[in-house]
Amino acid sequence: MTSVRHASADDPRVMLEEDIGVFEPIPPYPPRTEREAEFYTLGDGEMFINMGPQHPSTHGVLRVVLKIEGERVVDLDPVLGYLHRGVEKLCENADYHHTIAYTDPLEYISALFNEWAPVMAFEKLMDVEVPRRAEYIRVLSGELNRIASHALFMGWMALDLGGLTPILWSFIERDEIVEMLAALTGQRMLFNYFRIGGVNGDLNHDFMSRLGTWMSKASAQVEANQTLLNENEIFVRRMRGLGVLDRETAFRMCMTGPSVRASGIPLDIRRAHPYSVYPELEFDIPTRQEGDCLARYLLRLDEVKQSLRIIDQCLNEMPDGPIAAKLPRLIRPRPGRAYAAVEGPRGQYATYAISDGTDQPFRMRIHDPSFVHLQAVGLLTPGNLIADTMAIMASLDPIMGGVDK
Amino acid sequence: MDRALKRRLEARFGERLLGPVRQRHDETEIRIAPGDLPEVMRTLHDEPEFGYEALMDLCGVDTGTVMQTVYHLWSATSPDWLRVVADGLSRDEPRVPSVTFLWKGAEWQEREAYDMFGIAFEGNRDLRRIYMPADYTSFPLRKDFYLPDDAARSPGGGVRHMEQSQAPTNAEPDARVRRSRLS
Amino acid sequence: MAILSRTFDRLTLPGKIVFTVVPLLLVLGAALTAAVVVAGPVVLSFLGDNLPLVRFVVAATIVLLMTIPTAFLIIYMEMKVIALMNLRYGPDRVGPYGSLLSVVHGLKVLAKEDFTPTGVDPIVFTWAPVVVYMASVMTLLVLPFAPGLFGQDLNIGLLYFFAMGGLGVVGLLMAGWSSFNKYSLLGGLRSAAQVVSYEIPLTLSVVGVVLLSGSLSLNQITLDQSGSFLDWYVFRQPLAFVIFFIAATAEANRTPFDLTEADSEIVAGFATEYSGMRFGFFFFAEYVNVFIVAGLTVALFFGGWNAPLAWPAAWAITPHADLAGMGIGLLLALAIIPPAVIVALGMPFYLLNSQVKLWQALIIGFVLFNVVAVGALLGFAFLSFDWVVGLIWFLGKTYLFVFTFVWMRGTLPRVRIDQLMGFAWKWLLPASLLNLFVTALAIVVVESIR
Amino acid sequence: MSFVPGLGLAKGMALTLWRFFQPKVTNLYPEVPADIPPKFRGRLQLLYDEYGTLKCETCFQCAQACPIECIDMGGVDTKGRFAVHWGAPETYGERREESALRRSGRTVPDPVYGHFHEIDLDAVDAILDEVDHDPREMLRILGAVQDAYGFVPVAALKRISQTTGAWYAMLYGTATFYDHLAVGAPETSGVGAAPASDVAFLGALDRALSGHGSDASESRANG
Repeated sequence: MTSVRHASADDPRVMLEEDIGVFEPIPPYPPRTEREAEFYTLGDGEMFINMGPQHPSTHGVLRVVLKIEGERVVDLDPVLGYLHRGVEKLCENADYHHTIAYTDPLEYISALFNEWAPVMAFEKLMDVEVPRRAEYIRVLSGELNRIASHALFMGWMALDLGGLTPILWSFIERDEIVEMLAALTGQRMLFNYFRIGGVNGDLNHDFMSRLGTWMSKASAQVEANQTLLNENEIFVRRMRGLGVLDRETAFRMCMTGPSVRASGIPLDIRRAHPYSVYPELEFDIPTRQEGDCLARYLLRLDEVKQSLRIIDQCLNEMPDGPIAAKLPRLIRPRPGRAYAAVEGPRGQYATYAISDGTDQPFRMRIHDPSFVHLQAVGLLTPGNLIADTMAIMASLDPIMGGVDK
Repeated sequence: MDRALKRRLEARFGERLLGPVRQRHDETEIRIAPGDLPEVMRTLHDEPEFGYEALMDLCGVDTGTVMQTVYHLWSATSPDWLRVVADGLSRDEPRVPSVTFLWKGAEWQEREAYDMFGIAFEGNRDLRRIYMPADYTSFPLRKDFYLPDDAARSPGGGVRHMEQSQAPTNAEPDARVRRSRLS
Repeated sequence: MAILSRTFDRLTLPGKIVFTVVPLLLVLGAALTAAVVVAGPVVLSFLGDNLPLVRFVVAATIVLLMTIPTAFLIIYMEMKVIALMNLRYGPDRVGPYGSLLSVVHGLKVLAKEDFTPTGVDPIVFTWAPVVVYMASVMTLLVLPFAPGLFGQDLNIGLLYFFAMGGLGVVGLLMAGWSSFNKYSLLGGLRSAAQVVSYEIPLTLSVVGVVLLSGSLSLNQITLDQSGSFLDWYVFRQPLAFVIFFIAATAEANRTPFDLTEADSEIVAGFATEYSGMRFGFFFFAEYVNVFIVAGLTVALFFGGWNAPLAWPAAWAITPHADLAGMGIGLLLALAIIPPAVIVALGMPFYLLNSQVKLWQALIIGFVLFNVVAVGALLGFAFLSFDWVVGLIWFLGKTYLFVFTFVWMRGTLPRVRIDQLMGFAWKWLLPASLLNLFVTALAIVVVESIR
Repeated sequence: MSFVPGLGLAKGMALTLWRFFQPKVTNLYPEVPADIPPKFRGRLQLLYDEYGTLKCETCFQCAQACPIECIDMGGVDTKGRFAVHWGAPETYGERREESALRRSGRTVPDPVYGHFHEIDLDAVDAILDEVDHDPREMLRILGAVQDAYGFVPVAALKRISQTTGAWYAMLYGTATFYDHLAVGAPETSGVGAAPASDVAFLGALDRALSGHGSDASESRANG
């Protein structure tokens, strides 16, 4: 009989020999809830399949236990926590400036929005007025980051459907933006650029020249890349009518961002609850009525165009002035609570900060859209095929760094 | 600050509010008892004068003396965030009704609050740990959490034996644990 | 002996080598000569009596050896072409333009540990790659590369072809079943379902061609398309070509029908648990399959080895010179012409550039002479040997189709399994039946008119 | 999606074929160095000046700011008076424990400065209460401490740092800059042998730095 050696839990040096059975992802303890008991009971002709934690298309370290009947997914149970770093706890023991370094790598694809929300919350706690130039710089860099994130989304979407080329074309756009932001902030991905009361550095020549070169060709490039997928029969047939999320369900699932706008809800925090200088800027909130994966994909394309519009306005209307408010070096807000939310490329990035008057936040809650949206996979997938699981997951665009905090 | 919202809230929930409606910047905060939560939430969600259809955030808070659950709501009827605080949960056995009957998407956020604070949400069909391993025994975001002690107790906590032996396993709960000086 | 060993010790290294190897060669040469003298006539007479067997063994060996450079070339093409379409450079470090990278990959696969995971069925697990690889190699035997250049001219070549294609699926199913992995199992089942479904439109679409040609032999079908390119069956059976091409893509498990190893869905499908050279066999078989499918498309629809336009007979060169009659003149020519050409080619460099010394100019002349001579010989061969022309045309057309497969992989996303099956049964099968019906009707009508 | 079946596919194929012939965008890295913006701060390296000495001033700002306490430093301060360190590899376990303590909100024992904690700090607390823990009154505090003790004890610096929120590194720099402030224990060299506590401290440092700083501390213990 074949056997496998296991490390004992008590002493890592003791190796035990045990007979192996069929490896099933059923947890080795009694079920904790009715739902768990129901899920881990196999019906006739069903089997479990363990997708992840190492899987090419789970966008990070996610494990999804799929209950399948042939190729059809009956039910699924995402298992999180492989990337859990306890950022909220870390933030409670760091001073206010340090928290930005902690929240930065949460959602590493669009890190600026992870900085923006806590910074806004702390500004509310401190009652600081942010200089207008700083706000414009924030909007400008944030919209650039949104485009970079959406570009990557389109590539991933195609890659999860088996297309090899779009991700590399997307990376051309993303890399140019990322280099541009590196010229502005000093880092490529984890910028650590926003400060409480402003930003870290002013616009510089290097950034502006790169931005100008890119802006002159960006929208043509985006358009050209899209002809590969938007009219492709295989792509459209796979995406249309898949994972339809209606208006009521979108609200019931607490979802935000492009995923709900594709279901016909014009909920964009930039307009619904304006912050920064967005009330002064002209842009549309694109919405779509279908609510399927194709709508979620196409909506992000429209958003890229709107972001280009916003960047253009920011460059035209950039005021002069200081880039940071005057603040004491050690930040001690008076006791209070503040909630700040920004509209990121995936939805609402929010921070709920409680101050108790010391130099460290008493409680810092970080709300990440990926976490909320990943639930919807469990709602939209059952009844579809295994391949559709990836398509639906990709269309909701979760990033595991944000999901697991 | 939306004064009209404050008046509406006071008129509608006068008795149930545990304190005055607080407003600061663009936030309006009401505090209610945990038992009133389903009714208040249903009112806020269903009645067109409020129309709070979107639950933007749900989290738990440990103030060091009591537990709270905090809900942030958004509505097109008001420019403010509405913050509903279910106040005064006991730290020993925090229990609060679930809001999954209104927002199914609150399920995972409640699981997270359960995982981090041990708050039991009554009515959540799937209340189990979401980040921490199943055999984890303590609740990390509580204010009396002490990593070497609490993590070492559970085999899945990731504390190796060498570290465990060096940790002061019988450390007294320190008097310096941050207690609330909150408003 | 002591003197001998001391003398041997005093020798330099080359001396030692010479003094060891030369006696050994003498002994061996004598033994070999004796063996040839004794056994040669027997072997020769046996081989002479069994010429078909000899031909088969030689052909099988060549075909087996041919798969390796073919797979390397197609793997390199895949890497490079997709990279260029992605606006990357692709492999560019190993060899000229990175062309040796696939060879390096092959060596890497050879050097890797051949890992057998716990819980697999070891026998089936070991034999599955062999079955897959042999199935594709055996298919190559009936592919007509050029006039007279094919492994075996079976009169049921096409049938044999599809039978071997079905055998490959058995290998994939074996791999999927024995791997003790649910992803592998799904991959194996997908491949079985997919290939069984697509065999039907594939076979039915070819029946039109078979009706026109009246033969199942690929050689005969190719011969029937000789003449100008208007005689190619693609112009008489366009619908059949489209159906055949789509179904053949599915048969070779290529994008957009590569569901058996859909990496974003079921990790690597049937090959998930394989490593080392066993994985290498799957990898090779996949690319050999691409070559075969492209070659079959060419043989059936694009005239095989036939040139698009017939070569004008007046241009053909046939060697008329009577070499024996030239006698001493030939010797003189051989002695004089090469040095003369070398000098003639090298002199301009010496005369025009004062930096170049005479011996350098002569070396340049020698190199140029070789280039010219090889080119002349090749051109002569091209114009005078049918099979060289045929082989070049066949390989050219085939690699054009291989390029198309790679191009499709670089462009298209993958279809879903239910769309795949629905497409086969709802669209391709009726279309191929329609094509067959129309073809049969046309043949009957034409024959009755005659 | 067009009405002609396969037209979308054909468009895509045409686009990829067009890209096949277009110029490529890959950076040929080893031959062509990357275009790094001047502001880029991703270089994780210690720089040397033209004389071959490290440019690091051992100011500890990086070690203090490091969120996960992975930066480790050791060295002698610019006036050659103290061998200072943030942590040696051998102390990793301790630092890990410290880190856990710090994150749990408990006080962190600091074995390196344990020697200095013997000093009674009530006077410092009184001075701090007087100025209301205001970090802007730093010079006044330090001057008062100097008057109270005759020198500025390191433990007092730590206490001031903890209670006012000023960075220890800044405090240390300020205290060592001014001539009227004498940081650390009074100078004993020339009077006689170093006090036993100093020898113990240097020995502990020696062990902690194990090899890196052994020469320096040895020579100092002898001299």
